[in-house]
Amino acid sequence: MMITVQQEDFDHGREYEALRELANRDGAIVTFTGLVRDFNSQCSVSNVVIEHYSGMTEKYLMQICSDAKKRWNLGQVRIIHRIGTLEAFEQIVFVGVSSKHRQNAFEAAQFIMDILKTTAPFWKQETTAKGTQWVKRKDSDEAAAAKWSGA
Amino acid sequence: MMITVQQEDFDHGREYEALRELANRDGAIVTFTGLVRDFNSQCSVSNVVIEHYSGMTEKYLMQICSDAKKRWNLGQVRIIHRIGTLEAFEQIVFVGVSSKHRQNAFEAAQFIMDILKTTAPFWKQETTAKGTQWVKRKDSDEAAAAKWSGA
Amino acid sequence: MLRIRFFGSIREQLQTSSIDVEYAGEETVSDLMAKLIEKGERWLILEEQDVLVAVNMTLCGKDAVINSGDELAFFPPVTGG
Amino acid sequence: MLRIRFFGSIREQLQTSSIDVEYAGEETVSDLMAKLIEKGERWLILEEQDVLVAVNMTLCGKDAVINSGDELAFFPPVTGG
Repeated sequence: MMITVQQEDFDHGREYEALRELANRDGAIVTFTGLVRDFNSQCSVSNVVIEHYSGMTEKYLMQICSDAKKRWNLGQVRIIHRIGTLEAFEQIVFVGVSSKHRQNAFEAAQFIMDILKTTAPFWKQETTAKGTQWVKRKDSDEAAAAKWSGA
Repeated sequence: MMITVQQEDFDHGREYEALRELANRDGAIVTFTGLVRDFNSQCSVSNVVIEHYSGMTEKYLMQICSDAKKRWNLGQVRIIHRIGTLEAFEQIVFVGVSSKHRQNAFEAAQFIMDILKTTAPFWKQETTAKGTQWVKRKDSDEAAAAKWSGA
Repeated sequence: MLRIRFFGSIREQLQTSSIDVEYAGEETVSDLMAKLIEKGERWLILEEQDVLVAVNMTLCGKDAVINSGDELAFFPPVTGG
Repeated sequence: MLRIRFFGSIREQLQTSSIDVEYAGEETVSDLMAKLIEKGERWLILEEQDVLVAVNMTLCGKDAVINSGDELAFFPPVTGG
Protein backbone atom coordinates (compact mmCIF):
# COMPACT_ATOMS: atom_id res chain seq x y z
CA MET A 1 0.00 0.00 0.00
CA MET A 2 1.73 3.15 -1.17
CA ILE A 3 0.44 6.55 -2.19
CA THR A 4 2.27 9.51 -3.72
CA VAL A 5 1.20 13.05 -4.52
CA GLN A 6 3.73 14.67 -6.83
CA GLN A 7 4.26 17.31 -9.50
CA GLU A 8 6.59 15.12 -11.56
CA ASP A 9 5.34 12.78 -14.23
CA PHE A 10 5.48 9.07 -13.45
CA ASP A 11 6.81 6.16 -15.50
CA HIS A 12 3.93 3.74 -15.96
CA GLY A 13 6.24 0.87 -16.92
CA ARG A 14 8.36 1.33 -13.82
CA GLU A 15 5.31 1.52 -11.56
CA TYR A 16 3.93 -1.65 -13.09
CA GLU A 17 7.22 -3.52 -12.65
CA ALA A 18 7.50 -2.41 -9.01
CA LEU A 19 3.97 -3.61 -8.39
CA ARG A 20 4.69 -6.88 -10.16
CA GLU A 21 7.83 -7.51 -8.14
CA LEU A 22 5.95 -7.14 -4.87
CA ALA A 23 2.86 -8.87 -6.18
CA ASN A 24 4.43 -11.86 -7.84
CA ARG A 25 2.25 -14.40 -6.10
CA ASP A 26 -0.93 -12.64 -7.10
CA GLY A 27 -1.64 -13.61 -10.67
CA ALA A 28 -3.65 -10.50 -11.63
CA ILE A 29 -2.61 -6.86 -11.96
CA VAL A 30 -4.98 -4.09 -13.05
CA THR A 31 -3.83 -0.55 -13.73
CA PHE A 32 -5.82 2.58 -14.44
CA THR A 33 -4.30 5.75 -15.83
CA GLY A 34 -6.09 9.05 -16.23
CA LEU A 35 -4.79 11.48 -18.87
CA VAL A 36 -5.48 15.18 -19.42
CA ARG A 37 -7.95 15.34 -22.26
CA ASP A 38 -7.48 18.01 -24.89
CA PHE A 39 -11.12 19.03 -24.89
CA ASN A 40 -14.05 19.37 -22.50
CA SER A 41 -17.74 19.48 -23.33
CA GLN A 42 -17.38 22.91 -24.97
CA CYS A 43 -13.90 23.46 -26.34
CA SER A 44 -10.28 22.44 -26.52
CA VAL A 45 -8.21 22.43 -23.35
CA SER A 46 -4.61 23.56 -23.40
CA ASN A 47 -3.75 22.68 -19.81
CA VAL A 48 -5.11 21.99 -16.36
CA VAL A 49 -3.87 23.13 -12.96
CA ILE A 50 -4.49 20.78 -10.06
CA GLU A 51 -4.66 22.18 -6.54
CA HIS A 52 -4.80 19.94 -3.47
CA TYR A 53 -5.10 20.08 0.30
CA SER A 54 -1.71 18.77 1.39
CA GLY A 55 -2.03 16.41 4.32
CA MET A 56 -5.72 15.72 3.88
CA THR A 57 -5.08 14.39 0.37
CA GLU A 58 -2.56 11.83 1.60
CA LYS A 59 -4.83 10.88 4.50
CA TYR A 60 -7.80 10.28 2.17
CA LEU A 61 -5.79 8.36 -0.41
CA MET A 62 -4.47 6.06 2.36
CA GLN A 63 -8.02 5.66 3.64
CA ILE A 64 -9.27 4.69 0.17
CA CYS A 65 -6.49 2.08 -0.13
CA SER A 66 -7.26 0.55 3.24
CA ASP A 67 -11.01 0.57 2.55
CA ALA A 68 -10.29 -1.30 -0.69
CA LYS A 69 -8.16 -3.85 1.18
CA LYS A 70 -11.00 -4.39 3.65
CA ARG A 71 -13.52 -5.09 0.89
CA TRP A 72 -11.40 -7.30 -1.36
CA ASN A 73 -8.55 -9.76 -0.94
CA LEU A 74 -5.77 -7.69 -2.48
CA GLY A 75 -2.01 -7.84 -2.67
CA GLN A 76 -0.50 -4.49 -3.61
CA VAL A 77 -2.28 -1.17 -3.93
CA ARG A 78 -0.57 1.87 -5.46
CA ILE A 79 -1.90 5.37 -6.11
CA ILE A 80 -0.05 8.27 -7.70
CA HIS A 81 -1.79 11.62 -8.22
CA ARG A 82 -0.11 14.58 -9.82
CA ILE A 83 -0.57 18.23 -8.89
CA GLY A 84 0.38 21.54 -10.51
CA THR A 85 0.17 22.45 -14.18
CA LEU A 86 -0.34 19.61 -16.64
CA GLU A 87 -0.54 19.92 -20.41
CA ALA A 88 -3.05 18.07 -22.60
CA PHE A 89 -2.25 14.34 -22.89
CA GLU A 90 -0.14 14.26 -19.71
CA GLN A 91 -0.75 11.55 -17.13
CA ILE A 92 -2.73 12.74 -14.07
CA VAL A 93 -3.39 9.68 -11.96
CA PHE A 94 -2.21 6.08 -11.67
CA VAL A 95 -3.94 3.28 -9.77
CA GLY A 96 -2.38 -0.19 -9.64
CA VAL A 97 -3.86 -3.17 -7.82
CA SER A 98 -2.76 -6.79 -7.60
CA SER A 99 -4.81 -9.73 -6.42
CA LYS A 100 -5.02 -13.49 -6.69
CA HIS A 101 -8.29 -13.07 -8.58
CA ARG A 102 -8.84 -10.76 -11.51
CA GLN A 103 -12.37 -9.85 -10.45
CA ASN A 104 -11.08 -8.44 -7.17
CA ALA A 105 -8.33 -6.47 -8.88
CA PHE A 106 -10.78 -4.96 -11.39
CA GLU A 107 -13.38 -4.06 -8.79
CA ALA A 108 -10.87 -2.60 -6.34
CA ALA A 109 -9.26 -0.40 -9.03
CA GLN A 110 -12.70 0.89 -10.04
CA PHE A 111 -13.67 1.48 -6.42
CA ILE A 112 -10.45 3.43 -5.78
CA MET A 113 -11.04 5.70 -8.78
CA ASP A 114 -14.74 6.24 -7.99
CA ILE A 115 -14.06 7.16 -4.36
CA LEU A 116 -10.97 9.22 -5.20
CA LYS A 117 -13.02 11.26 -7.67
CA THR A 118 -15.57 12.22 -5.02
CA THR A 119 -13.60 12.45 -1.76
CA ALA A 120 -9.89 13.16 -2.35
CA PRO A 121 -9.32 16.91 -1.99
CA PHE A 122 -8.07 17.87 -5.45
CA TRP A 123 -9.48 20.69 -7.55
CA LYS A 124 -8.93 21.14 -11.25
CA GLN A 125 -8.82 24.33 -13.26
CA GLU A 126 -8.94 24.18 -17.05
CA THR A 127 -7.51 26.69 -19.46
CA THR A 128 -9.26 26.83 -22.81
CA ALA A 129 -9.64 29.36 -25.61
CA LYS A 130 -12.46 30.87 -23.50
CA GLY A 131 -10.20 31.43 -20.51
CA THR A 132 -9.63 29.61 -17.24
CA GLN A 133 -12.38 28.01 -15.22
CA TRP A 134 -12.83 25.55 -12.37
CA VAL A 135 -13.97 22.11 -13.42
CA LYS A 136 -17.44 21.28 -12.13
CA ARG A 137 -18.32 18.11 -10.27
CA LYS A 138 -19.94 15.53 -12.54
CA ASP A 139 -23.17 13.78 -11.59
CA SER A 140 -21.84 10.61 -13.22
CA ASP A 141 -18.95 10.59 -10.74
CA GLU A 142 -21.34 10.96 -7.81
CA ALA A 143 -23.42 8.08 -9.15
CA ALA A 144 -20.34 5.89 -9.65
CA ALA A 145 -19.23 6.45 -6.04
CA ALA A 146 -22.73 5.96 -4.66
CA LYS A 147 -23.00 2.46 -6.08
CA TRP A 148 -20.27 1.24 -3.66
CA SER A 149 -22.04 2.43 -0.53
CA GLY A 150 -24.76 -0.22 -0.67
CA ALA A 151 -22.61 -3.34 -0.18
CA MET B 1 -7.44 -2.94 -32.39
CA MET B 2 -4.45 -5.25 -32.36
CA ILE B 3 -3.93 -8.78 -31.13
CA THR B 4 -0.78 -10.85 -30.85
CA VAL B 5 -0.13 -14.48 -29.93
CA GLN B 6 3.54 -14.97 -29.15
CA GLN B 7 6.05 -17.08 -27.23
CA GLU B 8 8.19 -14.09 -26.27
CA ASP B 9 7.60 -12.07 -23.16
CA PHE B 10 6.15 -8.59 -23.61
CA ASP B 11 7.22 -5.26 -22.17
CA HIS B 12 4.23 -3.89 -20.27
CA GLY B 13 5.66 -0.36 -20.20
CA ARG B 14 6.18 -0.33 -23.95
CA GLU B 15 2.70 -1.71 -24.61
CA TYR B 16 1.18 0.94 -22.36
CA GLU B 17 3.10 3.74 -24.08
CA ALA B 18 2.07 2.48 -27.53
CA LEU B 19 -1.54 2.42 -26.39
CA ARG B 20 -1.24 5.87 -24.88
CA GLU B 21 0.25 7.34 -28.03
CA LEU B 22 -2.66 6.10 -30.14
CA ALA B 23 -5.20 6.82 -27.43
CA ASN B 24 -4.13 10.27 -26.44
CA ARG B 25 -7.58 11.83 -26.78
CA ASP B 26 -9.19 9.22 -24.61
CA GLY B 27 -8.47 10.17 -21.02
CA ALA B 28 -8.68 6.68 -19.51
CA ILE B 29 -6.47 3.62 -19.99
CA VAL B 30 -7.05 0.34 -18.18
CA THR B 31 -4.61 -2.58 -18.39
CA PHE B 32 -4.92 -6.11 -17.12
CA THR B 33 -1.98 -8.50 -16.82
CA GLY B 34 -2.20 -12.16 -15.91
CA LEU B 35 0.88 -13.78 -14.36
CA VAL B 36 1.75 -17.45 -13.85
CA ARG B 37 1.03 -18.20 -10.21
CA ASP B 38 3.51 -20.33 -8.29
CA PHE B 39 0.80 -22.48 -6.72
CA ASN B 40 -2.60 -23.95 -7.55
CA SER B 41 -5.25 -25.19 -5.16
CA GLN B 42 -3.06 -28.14 -4.11
CA CYS B 43 0.62 -27.48 -4.54
CA SER B 44 3.38 -25.31 -5.94
CA VAL B 45 3.64 -24.87 -9.69
CA SER B 46 7.03 -24.74 -11.37
CA ASN B 47 5.82 -23.93 -14.88
CA VAL B 48 2.91 -23.99 -17.30
CA VAL B 49 2.79 -24.95 -20.96
CA ILE B 50 0.20 -23.17 -23.07
CA GLU B 51 -1.07 -24.82 -26.24
CA HIS B 52 -3.32 -23.03 -28.72
CA TYR B 53 -5.22 -23.54 -31.95
CA SER B 54 -3.32 -21.30 -34.32
CA GLY B 55 -5.69 -19.41 -36.60
CA MET B 56 -8.76 -19.94 -34.48
CA THR B 57 -7.10 -18.19 -31.55
CA GLU B 58 -6.40 -15.06 -33.57
CA LYS B 59 -9.91 -15.16 -35.04
CA TYR B 60 -11.52 -15.36 -31.60
CA LEU B 61 -9.31 -12.68 -30.06
CA MET B 62 -10.23 -10.32 -32.92
CA GLN B 63 -13.88 -11.21 -32.44
CA ILE B 64 -13.67 -10.42 -28.71
CA CYS B 65 -12.08 -7.03 -29.48
CA SER B 66 -14.75 -6.13 -32.00
CA ASP B 67 -17.55 -7.30 -29.70
CA ALA B 68 -16.09 -5.05 -26.99
CA LYS B 69 -16.02 -2.12 -29.42
CA LYS B 70 -19.66 -2.73 -30.28
CA ARG B 71 -20.72 -2.68 -26.63
CA TRP B 72 -18.67 0.29 -25.41
CA ASN B 73 -17.34 3.50 -26.87
CA LEU B 74 -13.64 2.59 -26.92
CA GLY B 75 -10.47 4.00 -28.41
CA GLN B 76 -7.70 1.42 -28.55
CA VAL B 77 -7.96 -2.27 -27.72
CA ARG B 78 -4.85 -4.46 -27.40
CA ILE B 79 -4.51 -8.12 -26.50
CA ILE B 80 -1.30 -10.14 -26.17
CA HIS B 81 -1.40 -13.80 -25.18
CA ARG B 82 1.69 -15.93 -24.75
CA ILE B 83 2.07 -19.58 -25.68
CA GLY B 84 4.69 -22.24 -24.93
CA THR B 85 6.49 -22.88 -21.63
CA LEU B 86 6.21 -20.16 -19.00
CA GLU B 87 7.86 -20.21 -15.58
CA ALA B 88 6.16 -19.13 -12.37
CA PHE B 89 5.72 -15.33 -12.16
CA GLU B 90 6.02 -14.83 -15.93
CA GLN B 91 3.46 -12.69 -17.75
CA ILE B 92 0.81 -14.69 -19.66
CA VAL B 93 -1.69 -12.19 -20.97
CA PHE B 94 -2.04 -8.44 -21.47
CA VAL B 95 -5.23 -6.53 -22.16
CA GLY B 96 -5.13 -2.78 -22.69
CA VAL B 97 -8.15 -0.59 -23.39
CA SER B 98 -8.55 3.14 -23.80
CA SER B 99 -11.75 5.14 -23.68
CA LYS B 100 -13.05 8.62 -23.06
CA HIS B 101 -14.76 7.32 -19.91
CA ARG B 102 -13.13 5.19 -17.26
CA GLN B 103 -16.25 3.09 -16.67
CA ASN B 104 -16.18 1.93 -20.30
CA ALA B 105 -12.48 1.12 -20.17
CA PHE B 106 -12.88 -0.90 -16.96
CA GLU B 107 -15.92 -2.81 -18.17
CA ALA B 108 -14.46 -3.56 -21.59
CA ALA B 109 -11.19 -4.88 -20.11
CA GLN B 110 -13.17 -7.15 -17.77
CA PHE B 111 -15.41 -8.32 -20.60
CA ILE B 112 -12.40 -9.14 -22.78
CA MET B 113 -10.78 -11.22 -20.03
CA ASP B 114 -14.02 -13.00 -19.11
CA ILE B 115 -14.81 -13.95 -22.71
CA LEU B 116 -11.18 -14.80 -23.53
CA LYS B 117 -11.08 -17.20 -20.57
CA THR B 118 -14.08 -19.15 -21.84
CA THR B 119 -13.86 -18.97 -25.65
CA ALA B 120 -10.29 -18.39 -26.87
CA PRO B 121 -8.73 -21.76 -27.74
CA PHE B 122 -5.82 -21.97 -25.31
CA TRP B 123 -5.11 -24.93 -23.03
CA LYS B 124 -2.83 -24.86 -20.04
CA GLN B 125 -0.79 -27.69 -18.56
CA GLU B 126 0.75 -27.25 -15.12
CA THR B 127 3.86 -28.95 -13.83
CA THR B 128 3.96 -29.39 -10.05
CA ALA B 129 5.76 -31.68 -7.61
CA LYS B 130 2.97 -34.17 -8.33
CA GLY B 131 3.67 -34.21 -12.05
CA THR B 132 2.07 -32.57 -15.06
CA GLN B 133 -1.66 -32.13 -15.50
CA TRP B 134 -4.11 -30.21 -17.62
CA VAL B 135 -5.72 -27.24 -15.90
CA LYS B 136 -9.46 -27.72 -15.42
CA ARG B 137 -12.06 -25.18 -16.41
CA LYS B 138 -13.25 -23.09 -13.45
CA ASP B 139 -16.92 -22.57 -12.71
CA SER B 140 -16.12 -19.02 -11.60
CA ASP B 141 -14.84 -18.26 -15.11
CA GLU B 142 -18.02 -19.65 -16.66
CA ALA B 143 -20.08 -17.49 -14.31
CA ALA B 144 -18.02 -14.39 -15.08
CA ALA B 145 -18.55 -14.85 -18.82
CA ALA B 146 -22.24 -15.65 -18.44
CA LYS B 147 -22.97 -12.31 -16.77
CA TRP B 148 -22.21 -10.46 -20.04
CA SER B 149 -24.69 -12.43 -22.12
CA GLY B 150 -27.77 -10.83 -20.56
CA ALA B 151 -27.21 -7.25 -21.69
CA MET C 1 -6.80 29.87 17.83
CA LEU C 2 -8.41 28.26 14.80
CA ARG C 3 -6.77 27.96 11.40
CA ILE C 4 -9.26 28.19 8.55
CA ARG C 5 -8.22 27.17 5.06
CA PHE C 6 -9.87 27.69 1.69
CA PHE C 7 -9.38 25.79 -1.56
CA GLY C 8 -10.34 25.93 -5.21
CA SER C 9 -12.97 28.44 -6.31
CA ILE C 10 -13.66 29.41 -2.67
CA ARG C 11 -10.03 30.36 -2.08
CA GLU C 12 -10.14 32.31 -5.33
CA GLN C 13 -13.35 34.17 -4.52
CA LEU C 14 -12.23 35.00 -0.97
CA GLN C 15 -8.79 35.88 -2.28
CA THR C 16 -7.24 34.12 0.66
CA SER C 17 -6.00 30.59 1.23
CA SER C 18 -5.83 30.65 5.02
CA ILE C 19 -6.79 32.79 8.00
CA ASP C 20 -6.18 32.38 11.71
CA VAL C 21 -8.98 33.48 14.03
CA GLU C 22 -9.14 33.61 17.78
CA TYR C 23 -11.11 30.75 19.26
CA ALA C 24 -13.97 32.30 21.22
CA GLY C 25 -15.81 29.22 22.39
CA GLU C 26 -17.72 28.44 19.17
CA GLU C 27 -19.22 25.00 19.57
CA THR C 28 -19.75 23.97 15.97
CA VAL C 29 -18.70 24.78 12.43
CA SER C 30 -22.02 26.62 12.00
CA ASP C 31 -21.22 28.91 14.94
CA LEU C 32 -17.89 29.80 13.37
CA MET C 33 -19.50 30.38 9.97
CA ALA C 34 -21.98 32.82 11.54
CA LYS C 35 -19.08 34.72 13.03
CA LEU C 36 -17.21 34.86 9.73
CA ILE C 37 -20.28 36.08 7.88
CA GLU C 38 -20.60 38.99 10.35
CA LYS C 39 -17.22 40.14 9.02
CA GLY C 40 -18.64 40.86 5.59
CA GLU C 41 -20.82 39.82 2.72
CA ARG C 42 -18.13 38.03 0.77
CA TRP C 43 -18.11 35.31 3.43
CA LEU C 44 -21.68 34.37 2.49
CA ILE C 45 -20.09 32.12 -0.12
CA LEU C 46 -19.39 29.64 2.69
CA GLU C 47 -23.11 29.03 3.04
CA GLU C 48 -23.58 27.96 -0.55
CA GLN C 49 -25.19 24.59 -0.89
CA ASP C 50 -22.35 22.47 -2.18
CA VAL C 51 -19.53 23.84 -0.02
CA LEU C 52 -17.75 21.06 1.84
CA VAL C 53 -16.23 21.34 5.29
CA ALA C 54 -13.32 19.47 6.85
CA VAL C 55 -12.29 19.65 10.51
CA ASN C 56 -8.74 18.44 11.12
CA MET C 57 -8.66 17.03 7.59
CA THR C 58 -11.81 14.96 7.96
CA LEU C 59 -14.92 15.75 5.91
CA CYS C 60 -17.82 16.55 8.23
CA GLY C 61 -21.15 18.29 8.53
CA LYS C 62 -21.71 21.85 9.68
CA ASP C 63 -22.85 20.56 13.03
CA ALA C 64 -19.37 19.14 13.73
CA VAL C 65 -17.90 20.19 17.08
CA ILE C 66 -14.80 22.38 17.01
CA ASN C 67 -12.12 23.07 19.58
CA SER C 68 -9.28 25.51 19.99
CA GLY C 69 -6.32 24.50 17.83
CA ASP C 70 -8.46 22.87 15.16
CA GLU C 71 -7.81 23.28 11.47
CA LEU C 72 -10.99 23.88 9.46
CA ALA C 73 -11.26 23.93 5.69
CA PHE C 74 -13.97 25.06 3.26
CA PHE C 75 -13.92 23.98 -0.35
CA PRO C 76 -16.10 23.17 -3.39
CA PRO C 77 -16.80 19.59 -4.51
CA VAL C 78 -13.55 17.84 -5.36
CA THR C 79 -12.60 17.28 -9.02
CA GLY C 80 -9.38 15.27 -9.03
CA GLY C 81 -8.50 12.08 -10.89
CA MET D 1 -11.29 -34.76 -47.51
CA LEU D 2 -11.78 -33.53 -43.98
CA ARG D 3 -8.99 -32.42 -41.68
CA ILE D 4 -9.71 -33.22 -38.02
CA ARG D 5 -7.61 -31.61 -35.30
CA PHE D 6 -7.30 -32.38 -31.60
CA PHE D 7 -6.04 -30.17 -28.80
CA GLY D 8 -5.15 -30.33 -25.13
CA SER D 9 -6.02 -33.45 -23.18
CA ILE D 10 -7.90 -34.89 -26.17
CA ARG D 11 -4.85 -34.64 -28.41
CA GLU D 12 -2.83 -36.25 -25.62
CA GLN D 13 -5.25 -39.13 -25.06
CA LEU D 14 -5.65 -39.81 -28.77
CA GLN D 15 -1.91 -39.42 -29.25
CA THR D 16 -2.52 -37.49 -32.40
CA SER D 17 -2.91 -33.83 -33.21
CA SER D 18 -4.46 -34.12 -36.65
CA ILE D 19 -5.90 -36.67 -39.03
CA ASP D 20 -7.20 -36.40 -42.55
CA VAL D 21 -10.19 -38.54 -43.45
CA GLU D 22 -11.98 -39.00 -46.72
CA TYR D 23 -15.25 -37.08 -46.91
CA ALA D 24 -17.97 -39.66 -47.47
CA GLY D 25 -21.04 -37.47 -47.42
CA GLU D 26 -21.43 -37.12 -43.66
CA GLU D 27 -24.00 -34.41 -43.04
CA THR D 28 -23.14 -33.29 -39.54
CA VAL D 29 -20.40 -33.40 -36.91
CA SER D 30 -22.35 -36.20 -35.21
CA ASP D 31 -22.25 -38.33 -38.34
CA LEU D 32 -18.50 -37.95 -38.52
CA MET D 33 -18.11 -38.76 -34.82
CA ALA D 34 -20.08 -41.96 -35.30
CA LYS D 35 -17.73 -42.93 -38.09
CA LEU D 36 -14.63 -42.20 -36.00
CA ILE D 37 -15.96 -44.21 -33.07
CA GLU D 38 -16.38 -47.21 -35.37
CA LYS D 39 -12.60 -47.07 -35.80
CA GLY D 40 -11.96 -47.99 -32.17
CA GLU D 41 -12.85 -47.46 -28.54
CA ARG D 42 -10.34 -44.72 -27.87
CA TRP D 43 -12.42 -42.39 -30.05
CA LEU D 44 -15.25 -42.58 -27.53
CA ILE D 45 -13.50 -39.74 -25.75
CA LEU D 46 -15.00 -37.40 -28.37
CA GLU D 47 -18.44 -38.11 -26.95
CA GLU D 48 -17.58 -36.94 -23.45
CA GLN D 49 -19.85 -34.28 -22.16
CA ASP D 50 -17.62 -31.23 -22.12
CA VAL D 51 -15.80 -31.79 -25.43
CA LEU D 52 -16.07 -28.74 -27.66
CA VAL D 53 -16.27 -28.79 -31.44
CA ALA D 54 -15.19 -26.21 -34.00
CA VAL D 55 -15.92 -26.32 -37.70
CA ASN D 56 -13.66 -24.08 -39.77
CA MET D 57 -12.47 -22.43 -36.57
CA THR D 58 -15.93 -21.55 -35.31
CA LEU D 59 -17.34 -23.15 -32.16
CA CYS D 60 -20.51 -25.04 -32.96
CA GLY D 61 -22.82 -27.81 -31.86
CA LYS D 62 -22.62 -31.43 -32.91
CA ASP D 63 -25.52 -30.86 -35.28
CA ALA D 64 -23.40 -28.45 -37.34
CA VAL D 65 -23.35 -29.23 -41.06
CA ILE D 66 -20.02 -30.26 -42.58
CA ASN D 67 -18.74 -30.27 -46.12
CA SER D 68 -15.77 -31.65 -47.96
CA GLY D 69 -12.67 -29.57 -47.30
CA ASP D 70 -13.77 -28.50 -43.85
CA GLU D 71 -11.44 -28.37 -40.88
CA LEU D 72 -12.97 -29.80 -37.70
CA ALA D 73 -11.48 -29.62 -34.23
CA PHE D 74 -12.26 -31.38 -30.96
CA PHE D 75 -10.94 -30.06 -27.67
CA PRO D 76 -11.65 -29.76 -23.95
CA PRO D 77 -12.91 -26.53 -22.34
CA VAL D 78 -10.40 -23.73 -22.91
CA THR D 79 -8.16 -22.58 -20.05
CA GLY D 80 -6.12 -19.64 -21.33
CA GLY D 81 -5.63 -16.23 -19.79
